[in-house]
Amino acid sequence: MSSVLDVVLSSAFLAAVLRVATPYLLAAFGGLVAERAGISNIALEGQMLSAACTGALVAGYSHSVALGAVCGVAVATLLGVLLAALRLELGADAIIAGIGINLLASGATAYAVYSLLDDKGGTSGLKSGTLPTVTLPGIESIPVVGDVVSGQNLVTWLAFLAAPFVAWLFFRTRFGFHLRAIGEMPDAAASVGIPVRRVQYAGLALSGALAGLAGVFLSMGYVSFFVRDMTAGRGFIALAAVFLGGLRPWGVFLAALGFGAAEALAVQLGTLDVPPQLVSTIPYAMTLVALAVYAWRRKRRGAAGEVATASL
Amino acid sequence: GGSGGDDSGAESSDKLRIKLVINGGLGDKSFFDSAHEGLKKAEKDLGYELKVVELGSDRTKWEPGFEDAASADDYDILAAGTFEVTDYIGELAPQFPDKKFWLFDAPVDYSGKNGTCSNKCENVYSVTFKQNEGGYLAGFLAEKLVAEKSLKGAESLKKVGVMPGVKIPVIEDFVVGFRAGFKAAGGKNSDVLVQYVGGDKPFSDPAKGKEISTAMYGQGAALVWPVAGLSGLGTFESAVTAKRYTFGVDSDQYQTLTDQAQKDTVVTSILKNVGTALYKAAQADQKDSLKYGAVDTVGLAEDAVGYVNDDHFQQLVPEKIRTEVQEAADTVKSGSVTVPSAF
Amino acid sequence: MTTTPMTLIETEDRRQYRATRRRDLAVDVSMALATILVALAIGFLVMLATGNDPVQAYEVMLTGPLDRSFRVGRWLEDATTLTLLGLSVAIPFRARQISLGAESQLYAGALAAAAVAVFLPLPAVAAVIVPMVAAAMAGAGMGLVPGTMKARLGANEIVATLMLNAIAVRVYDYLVNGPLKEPGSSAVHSKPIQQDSALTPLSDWFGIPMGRANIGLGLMLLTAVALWLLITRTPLGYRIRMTGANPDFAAYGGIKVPRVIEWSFVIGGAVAGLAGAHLVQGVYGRLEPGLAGSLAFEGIVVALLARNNPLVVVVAGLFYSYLRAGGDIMEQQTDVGTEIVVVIQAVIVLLVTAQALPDLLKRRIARKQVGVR
Amino acid sequence: MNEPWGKDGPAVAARAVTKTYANGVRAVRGVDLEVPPGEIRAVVGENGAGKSTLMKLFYGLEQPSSGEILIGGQPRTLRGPASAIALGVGMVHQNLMLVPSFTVAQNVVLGVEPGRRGLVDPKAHVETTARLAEEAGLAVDPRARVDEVSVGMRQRAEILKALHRQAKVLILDEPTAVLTPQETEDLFAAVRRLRDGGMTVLFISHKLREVREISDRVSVMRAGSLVGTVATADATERSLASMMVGRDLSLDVDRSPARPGKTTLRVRRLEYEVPAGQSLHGLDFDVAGGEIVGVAGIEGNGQSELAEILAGLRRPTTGTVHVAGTDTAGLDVAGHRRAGVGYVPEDRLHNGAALDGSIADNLVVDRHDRPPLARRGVLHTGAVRAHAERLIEEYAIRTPDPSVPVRALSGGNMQKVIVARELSAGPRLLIASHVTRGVDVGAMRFMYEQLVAARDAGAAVLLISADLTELLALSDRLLVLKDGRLVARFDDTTGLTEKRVGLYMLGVEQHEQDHLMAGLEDLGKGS
Ligand SMILES: Nc1ncnc2c1ncn2[C@@H]1O[C@H](COP(=O)(O)OP(=O)(O)OP(=O)(O)O)[C@@H](O)[C@H]1O
Ligand SMILES: Nc1ncnc2c1ncn2[C@@H]1O[C@H](COP(=O)(O)OP(=O)(O)OP(=O)(O)O)[C@@H](O)[C@H]1O
Ligand SMILES: [Mg+2]
Ligand SMILES: [Mg+2]
Repeated sequence: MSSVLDVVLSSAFLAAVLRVATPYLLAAFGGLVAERAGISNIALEGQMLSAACTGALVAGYSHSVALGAVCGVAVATLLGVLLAALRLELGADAIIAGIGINLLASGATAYAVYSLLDDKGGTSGLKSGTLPTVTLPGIESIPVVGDVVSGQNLVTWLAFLAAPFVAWLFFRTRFGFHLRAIGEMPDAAASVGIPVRRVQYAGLALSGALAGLAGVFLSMGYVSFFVRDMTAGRGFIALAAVFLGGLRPWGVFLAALGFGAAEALAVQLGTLDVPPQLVSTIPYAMTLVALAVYAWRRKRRGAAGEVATASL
Repeated sequence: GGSGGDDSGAESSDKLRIKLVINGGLGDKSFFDSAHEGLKKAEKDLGYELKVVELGSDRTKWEPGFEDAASADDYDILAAGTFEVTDYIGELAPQFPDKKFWLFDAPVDYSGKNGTCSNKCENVYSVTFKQNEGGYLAGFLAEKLVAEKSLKGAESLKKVGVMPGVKIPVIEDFVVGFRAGFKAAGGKNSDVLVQYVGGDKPFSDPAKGKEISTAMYGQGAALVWPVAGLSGLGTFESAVTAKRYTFGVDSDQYQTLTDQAQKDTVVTSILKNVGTALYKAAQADQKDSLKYGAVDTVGLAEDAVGYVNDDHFQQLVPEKIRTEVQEAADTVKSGSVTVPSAF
Repeated sequence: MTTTPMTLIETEDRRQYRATRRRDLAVDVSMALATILVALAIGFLVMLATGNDPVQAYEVMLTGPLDRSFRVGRWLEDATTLTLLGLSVAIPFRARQISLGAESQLYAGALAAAAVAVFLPLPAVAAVIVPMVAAAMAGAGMGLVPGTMKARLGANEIVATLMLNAIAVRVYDYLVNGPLKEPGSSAVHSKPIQQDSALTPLSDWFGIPMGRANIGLGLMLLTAVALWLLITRTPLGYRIRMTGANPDFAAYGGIKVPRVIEWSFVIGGAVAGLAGAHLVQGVYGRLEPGLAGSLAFEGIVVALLARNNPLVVVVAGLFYSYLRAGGDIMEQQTDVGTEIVVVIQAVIVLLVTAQALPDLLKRRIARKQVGVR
Repeated sequence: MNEPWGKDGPAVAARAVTKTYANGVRAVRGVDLEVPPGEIRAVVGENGAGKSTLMKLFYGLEQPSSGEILIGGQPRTLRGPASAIALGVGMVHQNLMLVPSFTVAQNVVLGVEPGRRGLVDPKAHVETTARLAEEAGLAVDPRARVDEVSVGMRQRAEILKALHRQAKVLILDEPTAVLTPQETEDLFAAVRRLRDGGMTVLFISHKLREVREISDRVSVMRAGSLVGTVATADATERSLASMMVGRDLSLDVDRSPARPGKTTLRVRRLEYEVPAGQSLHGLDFDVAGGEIVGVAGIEGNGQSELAEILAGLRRPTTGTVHVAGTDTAGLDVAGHRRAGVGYVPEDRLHNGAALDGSIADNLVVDRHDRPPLARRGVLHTGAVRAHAERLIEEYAIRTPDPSVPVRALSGGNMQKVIVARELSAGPRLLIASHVTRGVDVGAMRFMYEQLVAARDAGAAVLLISADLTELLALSDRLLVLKDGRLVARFDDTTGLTEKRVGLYMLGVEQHEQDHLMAGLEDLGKGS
């Protein structure tokens, strides 16, 4: 048991938590913004995947990591806009449209990589590089904290800045104010002349961009290449974090971080002699228990006013 | 679709047509890619015609996919791999007695007792690999390297790591062999860290592969051996960061990697020459010497399994250890040592 | 009192209303067909752009599944599982519970069906039925977990079901690779089920090869009809509909909303469990790793396409499976690659859900009819 | 911020405007209407006459199928509310358009927030709102969440919303439906002040007395068409009502004296503690079968809580409630309904109806599992439909078909659906909350008659209303609630004036405890 404690308190573990949590955080904030705008973004997975693929390809061919990252995020943003357009212009169900976009991303990325590189697996044959790491001067000398944060990727920093950013956006900006009003009561927003659709488009674009950043991190930060389907279900975990976090920025932050911590822990404990499939259930089981406890406590407190969720 | 191969050949009447049916996708950088390479070579050198069908990872599509592939009259030889498809081949071979079937990495049930192979599968050639022997050499080499402190920058470390994708017999066979080799070389079982990638995409989640490798290096592993397809690509990256070492798997990863820093971490690759075995089968078939109706089990002795002994290997590994590893390989080849198996 | 006499305007509205409803139905159906055509046209362009022969590809895709009896069988087998999964989520969807838990329920059902069908010797008829009942119960139990969490605690059902899926898939994987793996077998799967437990293949009935299609098809049709009756013709169905329409209203009317929510999950779970039983007893004859593929997820698409109407789910399931089968055949028989097939399927999914086109058309017609503009 | 208006001409006008909804309902038919600046114009008509639709056309929420909308003397194409707002049109909707989790202040400023460069300034929100409220004489708590304040305050917030946008035309769609008499007075004073400042006001109400009090002229709509516009001075309530329905209509309620029977509802020592909302303190009262007991009080003094406790939607903290001998305090809603409790809820949109459900489904929620609708676990859709057809007929619900979703009904018709359901159950105890809120004169009269008929059939009726006129006209006895306490009890309402009751509602006067408890039995075994 004490060895587990040692692991958890080690700076290597904490650094791993930050890394593992990065895509969850960004994608979860993407999901949060969309949910609050009144359109569930099930397409997080596909947006991440497209961004990861585009980022690695563009960076590989242009030899510019920055350009790759920008293009990756841009493609995911467009997919966010596409989801909004399908919902708002064609009246499609957001969930099916999201599933459709995920399918589209899976097929199109594989096709792009294959037709450009003649490789069905991914872009590992292409040198595309990674986004820079960030080290704040002086921070390294701080014990533990220094070890944990130094050398983390730029995107990891952005992921952690995303929480205050989204909170600020929601509660301090006019845009966020309108977005929340629309998500909760579109008729009320429309009746005061807020351009509901435009705000929803913007919200979904932002949602896609955040998911795109998460995807770019996977192929240009975590590792330096794209692999078919490399998002591996992270978009859905992020979606779970959105709801586990009660649709509130800091709640979502904690939930996504919790997923990161649980997965990092499962990785650290993975060498113990327990069937691997069972070890890998740990994050999910923990979430389920946390969800139940959280709901039970909220119910006991009798807090009313749960924010409306997606409708079918 | 009919990717791979030249479909344009109009006057292909006398060429034998091979159809490679993959219950998964190409691009795994190991198993299926290796088979594909071998058959492409056969197409080029031996004058076959090759068509590839990918069925994807959705298992509900495999059985109908094989049925479709077999009942179309656009092939002479149907090649497929893995244990998962033995029953499909066992069903289809008797239905198409004029066609030939090559099954790699698993045998059909030639006895015909379990409802398949009603014709005793006399038109099926199976080849299986003793990957445990490769694993044995990997384990043996790994223990020698840490015991002799010959890995630069990792002299103080005693542990080694293995990162399989999932716990299934074919993969587990590598691991069992590795443990046996490690022990045979004098190592302690507890110094072998084994951690599976698992999750939704165990063979294509390089981010998780990297995280796991990083954790194993963090726990004091001098080298990590990924047996997890594309997830293993993450291991080479983490080895560069951790300044430690790796083994490749299935194909010569020193050759397939493009980044020099990553190449430098690869001590050797444990080969499972699926492609070579299929190429040999193609050669034998042209000479009518391929043994249909029986399973061919190949391993170190047949050079179907082995390790890469190139310049880089010789640079990194002292002569003494190289000799010891070669001796260990010889004992296995000669049969004086039997490597335990996961099967 | 004295109701106000019906004014002329009201009788007129009534006739008009009926006519509008009939017309709307026609518009809905024809627009559904039109959107499919548009989707196929887009796919046509995609194939042209990627250098394939779209005409031949479509011919193969659209006629392929009916080409041989075996392929018809494969289509029906796939549609059976897919439709059951669509039905399983349609019920909680009707109560506006966004259950994405069909996957976990299916695996629970498959495990239960296999446990009985492999290990428990039973007399002939019972050998078929008992595993199915066990599967339905296991699926229902699996559904009850998120159902109760939602109904009694208010825990978000999307999270709960996604988490349960992840857990169930992994535990299932562990069991199939470990304790339930057939001893002595090199491949990973359980022992086969006993002969008596197998669902009779349709080949035995029709005397032609029908692949793995089996009488589970009939079971699926019965289930769909039963669920339709449940939703439209029983008090419980009424409660489910009202809970979905406005839970506060349902509660005000004396309906025990938490109980209804639990029931919707339990019924959905039972049906997903049956899908698991179908896979074990009809399709594979044993447990195999990952035996549902991506069907559980696609079941959601099917349910939503059908607007959660059980009878329409059957149609949507048959349609979607046809597309799946046709896509695979096209992939094999033409030069169109897997990736492009996936892209075309995605386009179809995206367009078929588009609602605005029929609505626009309806508005047009409505205007015309009243002689405006 | 406002776009230029023409020099003269009407402030708002419609020219041959017709509106047909997507479902084919033609709600407005060739309407020509002109409202000059600085006038208060009332628009009256039956439920479903098209008043709200016409207003939505002025506000850009719906677009006319044909015809022209003029604002500020010029024809305009209103693509959405934003264009209408820019032209200086403000609207307070019949169904309130507020974001529940936002504060009153946030709702007031939503869309035109004070603050710099895309940022919001919460303090400025509160200040702006407080200032506006002060100026207009509309009391609100700017910091309170909208879902936690009374309907009256929500209504006031809506008006502040329009004022905040500096509207030149203010559309008020049934603003007084939920207000107390005092609040209505204050609102009227505010509206007159606005009018005198040059504002044009379009005012919709079903309360003809208010219409006569506030408006300059009245336009009457019937079945989508405008049937006439008269100067208020020339109109009587009765003449307006006749114009609305197209025939003569008496507005008086004939009510024979009550013949109270045995006690049906017995409430003893009822205590209800809640952290948010109004608690109830030691309520004791009886309602006998065959009498209508009114509950007066300023909105938010415990009426809603009392109604929901009696209906089973809330559990009392202590105390007993008996309905016809059954102790219902511990029962759930279904138990209450089995005991014979019917309830017309205060907020029909919240829990009175499933808006997307059909009328037929909405009419059977309390009886869907009983014969004749359900037998042996089978719900007979034919019976459900027949049941709906019968009630639609009996209660004159204006709809082409029982399968129409309730959402497509006008407010008054929705209310009829609810009342039809509750009354047709033949309740022993009927709790009627704001039963005529937003319904037209014909329906109002009809509902009065239904309540009296239910009483005469032996039901105990507890009538909760913000409309004192209505309470005094209908109640055989009257109770007054203040701060969750019973403060007055009038066993005879003849000759009782609104003024007098108002004194008790405001807490100026109070009855003695002995008087309140007189004649109540079983006080000892209160718990
Ligand atoms: N969710 C619910 N809300 C309200 N009443 C309910 C609910 N569920 C059951 N009831 C009623 O409670 C009683 C007992 O319920 P139970 O489900 O055991 O009965 P049942 O015979 O199965 O009823 P049904 O045939 O209506 O399904 C019945 O009168 C039933 O109608
Ligand atoms: N969004 C809509 N879609 C279809 N029909 C509608 C819609 N809104 C209103 N209607 C119909 O249009 C007609 C006029 O409704 P409207 O709301 O304008 O009436 P109203 O005069 O405001 O009635 P009330 O006094 O009850 O508020 C009614 O028959 C109503 O059912
Ligand atoms: Mg029942
Ligand atoms: Mg109205």
